[in-house]
Amino acid sequence: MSTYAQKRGFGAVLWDYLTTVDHKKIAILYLIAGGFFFLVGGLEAMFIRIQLIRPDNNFVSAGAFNEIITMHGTTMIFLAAMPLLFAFMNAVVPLQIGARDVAFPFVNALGFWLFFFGGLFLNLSWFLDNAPDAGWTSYASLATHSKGHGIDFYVLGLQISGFGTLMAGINFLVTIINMRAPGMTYMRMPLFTWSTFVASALILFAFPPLTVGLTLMMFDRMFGANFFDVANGGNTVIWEHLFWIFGHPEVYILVLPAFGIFSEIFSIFSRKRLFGYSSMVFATVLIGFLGFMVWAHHMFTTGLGPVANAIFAVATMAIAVPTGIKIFNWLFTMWGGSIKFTTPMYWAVAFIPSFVMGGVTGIMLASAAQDYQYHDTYFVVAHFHYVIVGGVVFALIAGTHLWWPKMFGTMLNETMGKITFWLFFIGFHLTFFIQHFLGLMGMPRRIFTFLPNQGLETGNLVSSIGAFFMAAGVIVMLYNIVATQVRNERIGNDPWEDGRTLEWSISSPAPFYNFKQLPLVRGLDALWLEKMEGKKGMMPAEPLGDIHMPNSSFVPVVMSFGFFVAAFGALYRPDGYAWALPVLIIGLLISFGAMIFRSVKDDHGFHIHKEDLIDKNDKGVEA
Amino acid sequence: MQTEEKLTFETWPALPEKATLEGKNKFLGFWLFLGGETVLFASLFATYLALKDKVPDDTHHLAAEIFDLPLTFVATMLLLTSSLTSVYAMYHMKNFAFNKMMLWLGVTVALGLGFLGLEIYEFNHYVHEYGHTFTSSAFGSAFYSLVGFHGAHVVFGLVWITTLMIRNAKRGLSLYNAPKFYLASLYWHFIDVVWVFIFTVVYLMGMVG
Amino acid sequence: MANQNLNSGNPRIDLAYRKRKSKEEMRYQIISFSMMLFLTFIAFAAVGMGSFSSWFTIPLILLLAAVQVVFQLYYFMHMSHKGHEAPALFLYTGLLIGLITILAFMTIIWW
Amino acid sequence: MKRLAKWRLFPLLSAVALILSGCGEPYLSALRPAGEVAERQYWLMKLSTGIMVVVILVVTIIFLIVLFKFRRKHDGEIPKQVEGNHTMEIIWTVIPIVLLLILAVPTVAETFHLADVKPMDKKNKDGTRDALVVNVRASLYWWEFEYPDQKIVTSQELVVPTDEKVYFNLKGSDVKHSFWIPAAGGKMDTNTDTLNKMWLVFDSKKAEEAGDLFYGKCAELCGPSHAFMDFKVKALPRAEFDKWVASMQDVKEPVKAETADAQAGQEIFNKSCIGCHAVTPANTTPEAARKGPNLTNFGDRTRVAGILEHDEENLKNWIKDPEKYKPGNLMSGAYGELEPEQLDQLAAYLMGLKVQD
Ligand code: HEA
Ligand code: HEA
Ligand SMILES: [Cu+2]
Repeated sequence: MSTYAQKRGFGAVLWDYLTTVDHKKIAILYLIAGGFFFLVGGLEAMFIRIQLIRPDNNFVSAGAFNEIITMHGTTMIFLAAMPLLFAFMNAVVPLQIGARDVAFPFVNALGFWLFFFGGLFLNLSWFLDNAPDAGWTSYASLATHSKGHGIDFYVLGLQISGFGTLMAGINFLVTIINMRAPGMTYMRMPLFTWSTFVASALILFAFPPLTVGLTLMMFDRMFGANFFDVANGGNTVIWEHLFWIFGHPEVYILVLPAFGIFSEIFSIFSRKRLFGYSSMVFATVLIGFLGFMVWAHHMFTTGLGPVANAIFAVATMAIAVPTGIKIFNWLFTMWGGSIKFTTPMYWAVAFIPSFVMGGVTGIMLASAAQDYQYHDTYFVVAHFHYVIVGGVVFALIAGTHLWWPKMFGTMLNETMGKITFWLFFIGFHLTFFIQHFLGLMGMPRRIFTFLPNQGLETGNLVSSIGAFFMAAGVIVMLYNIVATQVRNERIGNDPWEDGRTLEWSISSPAPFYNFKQLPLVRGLDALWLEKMEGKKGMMPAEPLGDIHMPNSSFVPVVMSFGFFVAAFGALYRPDGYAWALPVLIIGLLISFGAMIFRSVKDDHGFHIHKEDLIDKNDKGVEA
Repeated sequence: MQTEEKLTFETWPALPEKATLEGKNKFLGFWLFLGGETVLFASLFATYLALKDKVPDDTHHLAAEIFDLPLTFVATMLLLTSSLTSVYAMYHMKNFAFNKMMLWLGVTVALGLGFLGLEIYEFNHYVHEYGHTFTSSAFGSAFYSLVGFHGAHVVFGLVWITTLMIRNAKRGLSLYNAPKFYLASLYWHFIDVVWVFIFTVVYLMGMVG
Repeated sequence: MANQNLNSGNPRIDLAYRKRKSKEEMRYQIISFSMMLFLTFIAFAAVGMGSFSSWFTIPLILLLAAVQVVFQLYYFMHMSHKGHEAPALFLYTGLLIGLITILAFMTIIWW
Repeated sequence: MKRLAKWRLFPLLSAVALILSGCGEPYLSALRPAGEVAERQYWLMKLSTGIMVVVILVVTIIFLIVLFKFRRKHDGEIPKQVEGNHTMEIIWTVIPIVLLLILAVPTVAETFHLADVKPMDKKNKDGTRDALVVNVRASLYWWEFEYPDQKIVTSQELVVPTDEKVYFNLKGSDVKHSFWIPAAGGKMDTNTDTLNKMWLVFDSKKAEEAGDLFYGKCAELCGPSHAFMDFKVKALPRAEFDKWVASMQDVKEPVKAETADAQAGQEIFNKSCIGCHAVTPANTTPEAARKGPNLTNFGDRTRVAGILEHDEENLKNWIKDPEKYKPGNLMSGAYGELEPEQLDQLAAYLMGLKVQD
């Protein structure tokens, strides 16, 4: 497909991607957009670290600093980490379960475009007004107090992209439940698929509280409601609850798929099946479930009372148990294995100590009585960067190297991959380890500068130097990507040679219908089983037949664009601009018009005929 | 089965909404969506319960003073009955009786409209009689958000069912539109489920005090 | 209820069987509808008479609502049918999470 | 992987270096506890750090063995495909549970202990309390401390007696802030909705080490100048504290300006500043009317605006352009431009506002 695409003009390719409903292309869209936002968020992180490199620095102003940290957190979580995970879910999950596509290809595209326009809207705040400045948590009293439109951008942008995320979640759930290939029972699903499943369930239940919270905030700020207005009977703690009922599951939405990626890598590069597969599945589900019972550990100092604090403290600690099960299962997957140190494996291996460091500080935070000291200090910043960067970002980079060949048909350079690794890994520990101590020594988080002679100079300097190492690592990786694509050496089905799951049984990149014939799955690590029996690929589960494919559609872009337009109207309406209300209405009309167009126009898709499939076979396309 | 197939009374499957892969997917996806909606409404209920009767001063009316039992009762009856009529519609859908299905869907829409009319009257009444508005107090904001959100679901459900009816009026039943009708009716039931909690938690409990 | 893909091979038998089954099911629907009406009556009456203490009324009407919703879910929305395992799992998980939310909002917001 | 091991040592080494350098400043660091609350929390930190070090060690040892022992030797090797091992899985389920219990029990106990503020409600017959209670009110970038039983109000500098429990009522007047004196103990939010309560103890010996002055911070993002929302805590022996209270209570009228300059300053103050800043401690106006910090004992303070060295130069700079020092503060633009001479006079007046000698 992509060789074919390259022969066409830029316009045609662009149109192809704007209208695509193919999960593999949507994956690439997510990868590009998420990667872009990761660079933006990383740049913001660099600004933070430059500002804090020495006391009394004035690289950025106080107000701008608050905008930068808010946008850094928001961008990284909502617009970088999650979409990048969606990129791999889209690229890999349908292949891993032996499906021709996701359950709702159209909705898949819609989800992406909603995320994209929501993210765009949020980031336009930099240019149109001021950016949100109340932290990524946007606590009510400060957020309702905040002047300008920053918070409005936050509320509307996240609302739009949140709908996209919710759709993606439902889509993956249905795909995994309904579209598995013959023989692919639940307990034969690869762990990345399992973790996608659980993370999607978390999305399904965690995003509605965020939707409600954002709606209430929007009503308060734009329509005069009183949810958080204490003078009129409102209560700001409601926001804290709603945000964290979403926010805590959110961190597991991020880390579970990361765990899934590492599970694949450990198994592939140790040439061993995952140790304790069923307890891994069980632990994943349990983490997901417990994730909903612990949100108030972010609110220990809010004053919920000792009973609530104690309950939530103990509940939070319980999560260490299933997580520990996973850590030890990974270690024992490698134990007795035949470990090959490729770039993905470097990241996976480095993940273990890094994440455990972050996890155990999480348990310290969970101990309510000590959290009174840690809360809102750099100790917390250190904790969550250890788990997020050491867990999620490591996984994203590892996944990029692991699945790049499957997505693009060419392999990233291993040497440069390892250079990236060392720079980033060293920088990471340099930046964040010392922050534990900064926090304990009395440095609150979210301060735009610190005063000299409070013992905080050295730590901050070290931390900032580390950030430059990370940036260097990222730049090497960018170079690697560009150089690899330019070289474009084609590779075969199973470039790592030790692939175990179905995605490695078809060409790289996969043909647009994925599987000519659905494969017959005979056990866990289906491809590995066949390989061990000396076969080259999977046995088909069905005779060659016509394949039903969905039509491309431009409607998702239009529909998302409508909401994007409407959001501007909603945002500027309270200022009394005459054009605001019409813009709001026009935007909504575009969206609902597109919706009605979609539902009135029948879309039956098309068929690839058997003959054409045989044709391709004969020409020996790919592999 | 393929969606394009022309079917007859004899070949119409037992579960037309799930006869195709698309139908199965839609069916499941929609149920999952309802699972999410449950959390959404629960969050709104929680907010309402936290802010119930929270008003800035005692010139504002409280729940016990404004709610009206007969009005709520009539509204409840309308919505409950519309739930039954949409069951009838699905019964006929399964029996490939297109016209009867359309008839009962029509009745459902009419009942839904009646409910909506009552709700509009009710809100209007609160605003003018008691000065109980969306912006008058936290209680007001929470009340109108919860009940209004449900009302918005009713509106959406009505538009959905009506669009389906118009679009398919001339085409009859097929495996392509059967899942759509089925989902719309599921949605309509779900609206009723939510209403059961609204009349209990908001109105009845509000009147008890 | 067994109104499932019955494939005896003979469409006529199938059809007759299915029709009978549907009829039967329809009877259950009517029964559940009348139950729902009845429960609603009790709930409104309990509040309308106003002669009970709220410690009695509130649990009562909540219970009635719960029962009524079970009727909706299992008969009107066919959750009693086969093939609803995943829907039930997700609906109840949602419900559980929702209830925890409500519990929290009623206990640790106005402390 | 030798290089990996070496690099993993680096953060460890830097940690050790830090610990040796004294874990921060005695007036600011949570690692140098200066009172019962902080000590209890420090004890929990040590306990949990101990547990965590054990966990990390176990993981690291297995990790290192794996990395060195099981690298691929030759290309063709296919290891045995092990499914799992129940005994081992039980072990690594049970041991963490035990470790967590060891942490959970004291956590719960301490959580309840630290929340015990019953003495606040214990009133004697005459309505006074034995416990010292301070009402803390946080406003955009400054702190107000009201001693309800002593009937005095002060701001920016909390004065407390050492070696006894001091109880706090906490609230925020505009947005949410958080009240934190790291050396003395953990923080608690000052909500806008409801009152929070907590207690702290200030150890006399530790106070001495810290020069009798602890640093307090706002620990909840509250706007541009959140970083500058500092306050100071003077911890005095009980007798001296009583003396301070008495001398504060003595101020019934604003402290008289002595020099001519200061008198001129007082006039300006009464014209431009008194609308927000009170200069008597028995501040009976409602909270909403107390728009700026109470300045009764301004001359005794150690910082201007909570952050600047306490001298006239800084004071004048501050008054001239508060925005420059605390962006977004509510004093900016609340009064007209002042001539250099007026600034001198105001500074002279304010610096003379002393209740102690
Ligand atoms: C990917 C993201 C991620 C992950 C996985 C986690 C995982 C955990 N987090 Fe973290 N957390 C965040 C992201 C994440 N967190 C973020 C972003 C914030 C800040 C938000 C903000 O305020 O802006 C935060 C804040 C935060 C707080 C609030 C702090 C405060 O503000 O005061 C707490 C408190 O309990 C906490 C606890 C935990 C715990 C117990 C885990 C556990 O899941 C960890 C479990 C793992 C292990 C324990 C290691 C492996 C286990 C073993 C080897 C077994 C043996 C172990 C023991 C016996 C201890 N986190
Ligand atoms: C997925 C989540 C995620 C990720 C990956 C990161 C990554 C990083 N974060 Fe992030 N951070 C958060 C989530 C995340 N953070 C959140 C939620 C907060 C809380 C916000 C709040 O308080 O509200 C926070 C807060 C936060 C703070 C505290 C701010 C404060 O409280 O005042 C700091 C300070 O050091 C920091 C630093 C960093 C650094 C150095 C990285 C590095 O790992 C970044 C590495 C990446 C790069 C270095 C990329 C550089 C790219 C280039 C140089 C490219 C050049 C450009 C082009 C080619 C176009 N972060
Ligand atoms: Cu959390």
